[in-house]
Amino acid sequence: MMTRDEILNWLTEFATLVAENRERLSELDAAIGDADHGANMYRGMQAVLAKLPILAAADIGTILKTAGTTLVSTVGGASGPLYGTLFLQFGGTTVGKMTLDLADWTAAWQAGVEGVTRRGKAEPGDKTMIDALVPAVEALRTALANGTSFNAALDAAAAAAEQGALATIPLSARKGRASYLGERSVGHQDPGATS
Amino acid sequence: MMTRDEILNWLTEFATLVAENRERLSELDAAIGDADHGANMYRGMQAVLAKLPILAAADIGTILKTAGTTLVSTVGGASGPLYGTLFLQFGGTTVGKMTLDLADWTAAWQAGVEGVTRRGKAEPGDKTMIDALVPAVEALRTALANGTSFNAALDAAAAAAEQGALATIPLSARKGRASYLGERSVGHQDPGATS
Amino acid sequence: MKKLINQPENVVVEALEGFALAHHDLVRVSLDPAYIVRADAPIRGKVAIVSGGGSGHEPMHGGFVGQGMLDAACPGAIFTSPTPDQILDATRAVNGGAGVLYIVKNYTGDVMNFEMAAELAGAEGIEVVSVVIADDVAVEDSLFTAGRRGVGATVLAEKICGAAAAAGRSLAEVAELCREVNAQARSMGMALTSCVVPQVGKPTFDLPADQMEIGIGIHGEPGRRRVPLAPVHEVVEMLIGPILADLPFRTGDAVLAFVNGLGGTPLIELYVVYQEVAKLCQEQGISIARNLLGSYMTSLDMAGCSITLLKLNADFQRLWDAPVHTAALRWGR
Amino acid sequence: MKKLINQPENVVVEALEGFALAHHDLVRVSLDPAYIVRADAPIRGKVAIVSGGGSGHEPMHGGFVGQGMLDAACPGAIFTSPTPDQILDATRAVNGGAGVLYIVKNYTGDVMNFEMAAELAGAEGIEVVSVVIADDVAVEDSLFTAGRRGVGATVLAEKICGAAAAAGRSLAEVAELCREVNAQARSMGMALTSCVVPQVGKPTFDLPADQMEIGIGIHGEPGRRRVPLAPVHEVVEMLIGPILADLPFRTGDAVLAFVNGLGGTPLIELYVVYQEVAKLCQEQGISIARNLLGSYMTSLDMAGCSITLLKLNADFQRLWDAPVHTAALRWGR
Ligand SMILES: Nc1ncnc2c1ncn2[C@@H]1O[C@H](COP(=O)(O)OP(=O)(O)O)[C@@H](O)[C@H]1O
Ligand SMILES: Nc1ncnc2c1ncn2[C@@H]1O[C@H](COP(=O)(O)OP(=O)(O)O)[C@@H](O)[C@H]1O
Ligand SMILES: [Mg+2]
Ligand SMILES: [Mg+2]
Ligand SMILES: [Mg+2]
Ligand SMILES: [Mg+2]
Repeated sequence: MMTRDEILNWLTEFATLVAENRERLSELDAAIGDADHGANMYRGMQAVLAKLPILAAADIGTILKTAGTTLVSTVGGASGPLYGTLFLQFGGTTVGKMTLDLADWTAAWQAGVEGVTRRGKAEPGDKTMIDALVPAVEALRTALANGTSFNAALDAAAAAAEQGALATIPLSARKGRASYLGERSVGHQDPGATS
Repeated sequence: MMTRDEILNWLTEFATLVAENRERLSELDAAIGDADHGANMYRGMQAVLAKLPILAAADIGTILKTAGTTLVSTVGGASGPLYGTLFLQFGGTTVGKMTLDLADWTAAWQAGVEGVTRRGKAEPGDKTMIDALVPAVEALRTALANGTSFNAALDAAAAAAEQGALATIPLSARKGRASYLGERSVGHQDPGATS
Repeated sequence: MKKLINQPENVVVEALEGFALAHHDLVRVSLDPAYIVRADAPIRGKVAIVSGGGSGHEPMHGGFVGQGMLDAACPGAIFTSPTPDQILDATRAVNGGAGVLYIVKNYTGDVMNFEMAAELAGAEGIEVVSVVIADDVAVEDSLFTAGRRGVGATVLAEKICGAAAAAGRSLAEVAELCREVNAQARSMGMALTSCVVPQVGKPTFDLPADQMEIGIGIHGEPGRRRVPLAPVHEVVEMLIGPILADLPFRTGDAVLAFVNGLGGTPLIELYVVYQEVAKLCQEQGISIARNLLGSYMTSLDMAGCSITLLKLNADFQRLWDAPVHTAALRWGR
Repeated sequence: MKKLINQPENVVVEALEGFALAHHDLVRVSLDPAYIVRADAPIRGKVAIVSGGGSGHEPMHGGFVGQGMLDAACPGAIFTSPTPDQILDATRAVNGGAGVLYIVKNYTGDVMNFEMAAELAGAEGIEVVSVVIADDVAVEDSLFTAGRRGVGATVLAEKICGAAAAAGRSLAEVAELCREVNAQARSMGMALTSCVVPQVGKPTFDLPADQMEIGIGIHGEPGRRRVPLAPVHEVVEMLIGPILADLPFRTGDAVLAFVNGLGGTPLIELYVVYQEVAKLCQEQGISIARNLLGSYMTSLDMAGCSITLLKLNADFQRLWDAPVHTAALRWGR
């Protein structure tokens, strides 16, 4: 079970992580060229934080959707539409809810990952965040089917995401799309914050 | 006594000195800013060298005038008109001559220095090459009046020029025109080559 | 970091303010969301052209807004594509009822944000067609994003399509023209130095004093290869070779040659580069019928250049020659 | 040294070749002696305007040759004024019988070489008047040469006098106008980095990573003072303060503001600078009625900027607005 307050805390925590790792994220992005990922995500998550007060009474769907539109309209770059879509889809499947059970949470992530895949046109193995997200969703689904507890399911998802990200390492040099490093750092934090 | 061959040698020697000191001249010029004096004088004296073969049979006036016009038309900057004028005036006073005695040489330098003063509008004490040239001419005149030998007169002129250049050192920092270093290096070589 | 700026996070908005003040005769500027539209927008019945991308490439794209070129430009953060709502607002501001063409450089972020904006504009009943420019022969599949990067051809496409829109062509026609320009243009760039992103404060990559990077993008992406410094005639050969081979350009072709500086390159060097480009083209029997020379698509303070060749046809050439009046490009009337 | 060049001693001529090839519609170029004249020179009955100076300041002056501005430009070696025979040949090529104005920046070398050329031209019966531009408030008596250096006002004087000559004014009138522009304009510049003269191969001066030079000239001459890096609003205050105080500019004045990049400065920074200039002028009740923003008078690869303010009157403003069509400046028709 996850309450709206926990969702708000989760967003705040994610914003803090981004703020703390801002320079590191840009440095990792510099490896593929433009050194802006830290500034982009920082700008976006600060804007999300600024919206939280007016969301104090809102339902989870509204909170997550607002986070999504805010990311889309403040981040830009590749990460704006992708993170934005993820949260927009989270919000779309959780409209009106004040708590989420494991089934809700699994559905939200499933929709989120589908949205990101549609928007980014990346497939598993393409060396994008999809490689971390897809195994995480699989883990959530398995947990749901097995009746695992909410917290154990989140741990399993985080572990699966981490493994998925690690599995892209060898692809990195070979395929050369090299989004790898930026991916991995963000991919880690995201499910990490989730659990 | 100086023959046309000695004049040709003197020009060649001066060109060699400039070529050897090219980088040093530009470095000295960099102290006042634009770091081009070495390249300028090198370009000019190479052009003069290239003219020497067709001057093999010419009189001293023609040789020196040609050197002057060549410097004017290839050097540019401040040094082109100044060195050009110096040589043009040398040439003007030695038209048709195949040898120069001390009176000729003194008259040539006197005209040269007057030309440079007119062109550059610098007065003694202004911290320009004038401060080296004027004492040199004085020395030549004294030598002529005293019946000194040609070579001794040249030595006296060189020494006077050197002293004149040194005398500008204290002015340097104070008046701040700072043409000093470029001046001094060139001022040295010029009468140096003369003797 | 040596830059004429205040707070790094304010560079884009302060530059935009400066742009608005300097060019109030040509453009109107919105600061939030950030976009630039021509002063007389919207033009009833004319296809509107909107472009945009990260900042740090000035004068692109804001400097191309005006008569005969772009109707709107959307500047993102430094090296970061603009957001859909910037693009959507700009689209609304310039839509003259004849549809809107988005000219998008091929970077994942640009493509996705313009795509989202197009969906939103479409939902409002504004007809939008996007054309993606991908002319950089330095990459087959870029390190940076799928497919070739969009570089110099963007400037040429914006000028040529702007003229076609001004001449009254339909959205479908202008979009098709844009695809043709993209198909007939090839580019490649090189860097002598890296660039410094203001919010990062140090060079994106380290390039030793005796090395240069060949096949660079416009955001400091890694090039095709790193090589020792060489005389510019060799540098131009390294760029022109792949360009000529790729289309391929052939003896007898007439081209538009675009020699572009990357932001830290003095103009005198671009003229030297142009002289080498002209020499090499002549050797291949390719005639340069038109040229553009200057720093039009920059990468912050990067020193280096890019070369773009566009194979001309009569239509391209006529449209290139048509009047243009923007902050950065002006001729005719 | 990182430059897009071949042999350092060939930079000027190769750049000139590139210029000739790129702008053959606007100019004719002589390589030896080196000068650039407008393609339709001489214009019968029009006062001709000739300028020139060392190379390394591109687009000045060659980029200003054309309709409504200069009739000829004489590029010297890097940072070295042209020689009298270049100037004389250019003078002959553009003399249309109504006399020739030399616009000369105040540097000893420039003044002397133009003076010699004027004497030679005068001996041939060509009427020549020289006007020396000296607008740099950073120096009372320059370290570099007697009197103030000629900097940004040169560009403005060439544009305004070019328009006056095109409008048929006499040599005496155009020369007097040139003196007035010089009298009403003040400039000051600063450098973030030094510049590298190609034939020297290393920076003319050393400027530590945390320092900048205020009151710099355009050949790497020492500035008024060296200070720690500061936000651009402070930098602009350091430049605008002496400029405003010197003329002085007063509340209610209308000015032309010229924000100039020195060669290695990206355009985005110039827009930030312009925004600060506009703010400071507004605070003083000075209105910027016209502006020019770009890298028009450079110092090789130096990063930095200069600011020029010209107090406008109706005549200056009308002549500024008049059509100009050159490689570097274009408007009207
Ligand atoms: N097609 C894609 N699908 C999923 N994620 C992607 C895709 N393309 C890029 N990304 C992610 O976006 C990150 C880059 O984001 P950012 O630096 O903010 O934007 P930009 O790449 O436009 O500079 C990459 O590290 C990668 O995680
Ligand atoms: N008014 C003057 N009278 C005499 N000599 C001068 C005068 N002004 C400059 N000079 C000399 O010219 C030298 C500079 O020459 P150069 O560097 O070739 O030209 P520029 O100063 O134009 O770059 C100075 O070092 C100084 O010796
Ligand atoms: Mg990035
Ligand atoms: Mg010098
Ligand atoms: Mg980016
Ligand atoms: Mg000089």
